[in-house]
Amino acid sequence: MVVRPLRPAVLVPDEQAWTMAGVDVQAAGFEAAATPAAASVLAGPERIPEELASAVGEAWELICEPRRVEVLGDPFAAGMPLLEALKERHGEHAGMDHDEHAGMGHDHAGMDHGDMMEITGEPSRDGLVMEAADVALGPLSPALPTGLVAELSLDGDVVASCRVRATLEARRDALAPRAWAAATGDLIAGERIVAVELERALSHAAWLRRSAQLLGWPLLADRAGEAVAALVAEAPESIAFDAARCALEVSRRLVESRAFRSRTAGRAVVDAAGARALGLTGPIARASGVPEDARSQDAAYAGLGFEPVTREAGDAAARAEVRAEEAVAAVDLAQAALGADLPAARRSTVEGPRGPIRHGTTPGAAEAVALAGGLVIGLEWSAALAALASFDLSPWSVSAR
Amino acid sequence: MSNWTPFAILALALGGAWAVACVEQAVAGGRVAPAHVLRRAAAQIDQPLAVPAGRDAWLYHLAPPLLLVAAVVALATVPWAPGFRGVDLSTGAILFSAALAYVTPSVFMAGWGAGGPLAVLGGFRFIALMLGFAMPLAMVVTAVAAPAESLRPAAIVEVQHAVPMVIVQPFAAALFVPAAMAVALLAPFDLADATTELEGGAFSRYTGLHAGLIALARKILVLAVAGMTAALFLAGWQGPLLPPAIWMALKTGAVVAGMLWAGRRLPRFELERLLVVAWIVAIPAAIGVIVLAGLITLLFYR
Amino acid sequence: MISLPVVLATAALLFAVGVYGALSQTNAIMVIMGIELMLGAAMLNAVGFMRYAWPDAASGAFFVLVVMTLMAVEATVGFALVIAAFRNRRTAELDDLTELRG
Amino acid sequence: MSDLATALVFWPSAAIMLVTGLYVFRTRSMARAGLLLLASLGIEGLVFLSLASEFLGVLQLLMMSGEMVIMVFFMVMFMADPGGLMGMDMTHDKRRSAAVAAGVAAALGAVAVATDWPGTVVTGAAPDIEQIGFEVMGRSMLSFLFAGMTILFAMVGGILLAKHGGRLGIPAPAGEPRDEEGAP
Repeated sequence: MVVRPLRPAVLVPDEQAWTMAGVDVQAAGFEAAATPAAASVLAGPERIPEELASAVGEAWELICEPRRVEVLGDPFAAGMPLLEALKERHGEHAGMDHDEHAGMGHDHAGMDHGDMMEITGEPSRDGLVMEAADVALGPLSPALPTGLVAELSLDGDVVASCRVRATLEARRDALAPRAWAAATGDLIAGERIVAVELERALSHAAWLRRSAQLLGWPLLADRAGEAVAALVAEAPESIAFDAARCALEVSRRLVESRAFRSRTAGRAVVDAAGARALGLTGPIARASGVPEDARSQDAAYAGLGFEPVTREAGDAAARAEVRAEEAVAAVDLAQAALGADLPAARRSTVEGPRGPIRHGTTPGAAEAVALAGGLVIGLEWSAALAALASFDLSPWSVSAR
Repeated sequence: MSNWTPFAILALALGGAWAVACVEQAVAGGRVAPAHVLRRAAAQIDQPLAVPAGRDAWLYHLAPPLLLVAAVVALATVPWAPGFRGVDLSTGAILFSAALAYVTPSVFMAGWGAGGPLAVLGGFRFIALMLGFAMPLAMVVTAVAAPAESLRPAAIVEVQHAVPMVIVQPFAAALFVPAAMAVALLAPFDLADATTELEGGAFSRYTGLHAGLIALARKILVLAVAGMTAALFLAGWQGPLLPPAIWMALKTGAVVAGMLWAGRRLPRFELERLLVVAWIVAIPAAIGVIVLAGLITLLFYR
Repeated sequence: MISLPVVLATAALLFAVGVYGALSQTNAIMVIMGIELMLGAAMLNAVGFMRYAWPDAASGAFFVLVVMTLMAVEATVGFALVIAAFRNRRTAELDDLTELRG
Repeated sequence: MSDLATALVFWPSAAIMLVTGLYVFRTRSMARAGLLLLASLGIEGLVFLSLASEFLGVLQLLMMSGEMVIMVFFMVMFMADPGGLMGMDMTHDKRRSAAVAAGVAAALGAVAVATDWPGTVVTGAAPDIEQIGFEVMGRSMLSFLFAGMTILFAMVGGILLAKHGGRLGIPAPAGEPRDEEGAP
């Protein structure tokens, strides 16, 4: 049976969100297309949040005939049905003329807007004043998690200013569904640890694969993909723990290799004082030397021999190393917790992949989104995107419940 | 250069591009679907042409044909077999460099014509990259021609009957292969059209026939570059047992597979570090290679 | 049949286009382009003579190579001047660069 | 190349060369101007090929593509409206320069056509690479050394001029530009 190679498709949401929802996009035969123009399929969920409706509609128009919609699953579990969003979008467009607007990248031709005439602004690194080009990476950009919008202005290829916004309203964090379920407390102690740890390993592996694709490193992307394939399984018993561990171990060695470090070391540095001041949590805080981890107070974890993973540098490389090491440790913890019978400790806060989950929200997530934009200024375009990805920002802005 | 040569070159270009596509699939995922390549190419060609959002429809529409012409001319100079030496010019090696030099304007035209800031950024990145790599590419070709005392590629192949040039001048090969991969927009150097990072970069706005032409031109470019590497450094069609054409096909296939494998193995280079290496290491080394070539020619080949 | 006067006339036309370009443009870089065209015309002359007047002497090629290096030199120094002017005056328009005061 | 082949290649490429050369200065978009110049001088390489100096033609094709791409690079960097959308007229007194150009063309054309050039009959083949090589390394070795040195001096001079802070390393005057009104 000839297995057909992957077809480029517009993925709504991005591959990481699909993985967390338990759907392996590559097994379904799709890969993320660079732009909607290069895709022929829109792989979407059954229901999409209203905030994404217009962007999905614009992307749908940019896909050329013969195009079709492929519904893979329902990660958002809320919002308006996808097919209805596309149809209604089509109807509303019947009247007005179709303006050529790349909704996907939103990047309008920034070079030729009004203030072209006088070249102002501060001189760039080599002392030459050039005009800035504005780039808006839209909610469906392959470089960012779906739902995250970044407005950057480029001076040549160096980022002059950057603002990041999370546009999706939090009902249920699609990027960590099992951690949310565990936080709301309908799992007993042993199962809760297995579910949360597998969730963390899967989230970090999927993040590693997206960062590897962003850095253009197919070797690391394949290893991380193997770890994801091993971890995506219905019942925790049927997971191939050793396959996942060895793939994650190889990924960790690659993350600590010189090639990866040379692209991420010293970029977007968050020092310990800054992390504490802003109240950052999760891997971002632990990478800058703040050893704060909700699992360290939990007696069950102490029984399994857990100690938090921390780094001092606080740069993109440190964050990647923390996540890679945590992923390997999570697989060991999950395998240990599966066997052992744990004391039924009282329910303490759950440590999700991006930080502790207290009464429905991850404190520090919104501050990380606000902080990330500012730290990327002065970096070259590809370094800026890699540094932005190192924060593993969640596109879910937490609405006051 | 019989009057059948042009048709042979065109047939070789189309067949070779299809073969390179299959090798790419094999190196990427191990799942080779030769028929699928043709079906997807056909589906791609009958998509409607996109209207360029940029400022310059002329450049936008001229870029794919220019890239295709540059690739085919580069392929035409490669000597494949004693009977079929491509365009057998006495300045074939320089014509090869000249053809590759026209890839840069076509990528810039594609980026500038497309209009979005990321496409223009992709075009400029490629110009910066090529300015750094143009010197090693051109100088190494002349350095390899020194022992053969002729710029005719077939003569360069024949002078390697005793020992392939990669053993005589390893530095020249070490400079030529990265520069050749950069010109052919291959993986570790794909700064101009990084899919996730620049959203497709310079070629992101093309659909339909344009996209088909560009994909075809890039595959022919890979074939031409690999063929010339095999001809200049691996003694081309010369080999003990098999007929010459088979040897050349094997060597070219090996070079294509090697380049694509390196693309999967190495992360994409950062432009700033790459340019520092290109200007500070590659260009002086290229001059050194020419001096070395002169010495080797005087000592061993005269 | 192409003879020497035909080639020289073509070169003269190209030279005239270069003169028009160099005189009519306000931007320094466009003037440099005009000069490049003039030098191209000079090369065409040299090749014309090489083919028709002294076909066996290889010294004609020498002229063409020297003019080619001259083109590179002219472009290099021209751009350096434009960068220096742009760095101080933020403009490369020749009309604004008329004064020499610091 | 036979006469017919020479004519077949010469006339169209000469025509295209002149037309693209003229349009370099009539187009609004600067990127297009650079690439038109590339086309013009590149096709001049084809004219050289048609005049049977194969080495020079191919060399011209190679050299021009690199040079013009740098030209486009600089143009887009240094011109206020590289896209050519503002419709700015970047020219001055076109009429007079056109008149001067026409005068120059007429004068040179007259010289070209009027004088009777020696030996218009083509004898042997044009000198191939080997002869040019020996010529460059033999009789004209000295001149080529000077040409090489000139390029070296131009490179060093160019870098010094373009360096931040100019030749003597003095930082640019206080950074803010002095435009026409002289207001800081």
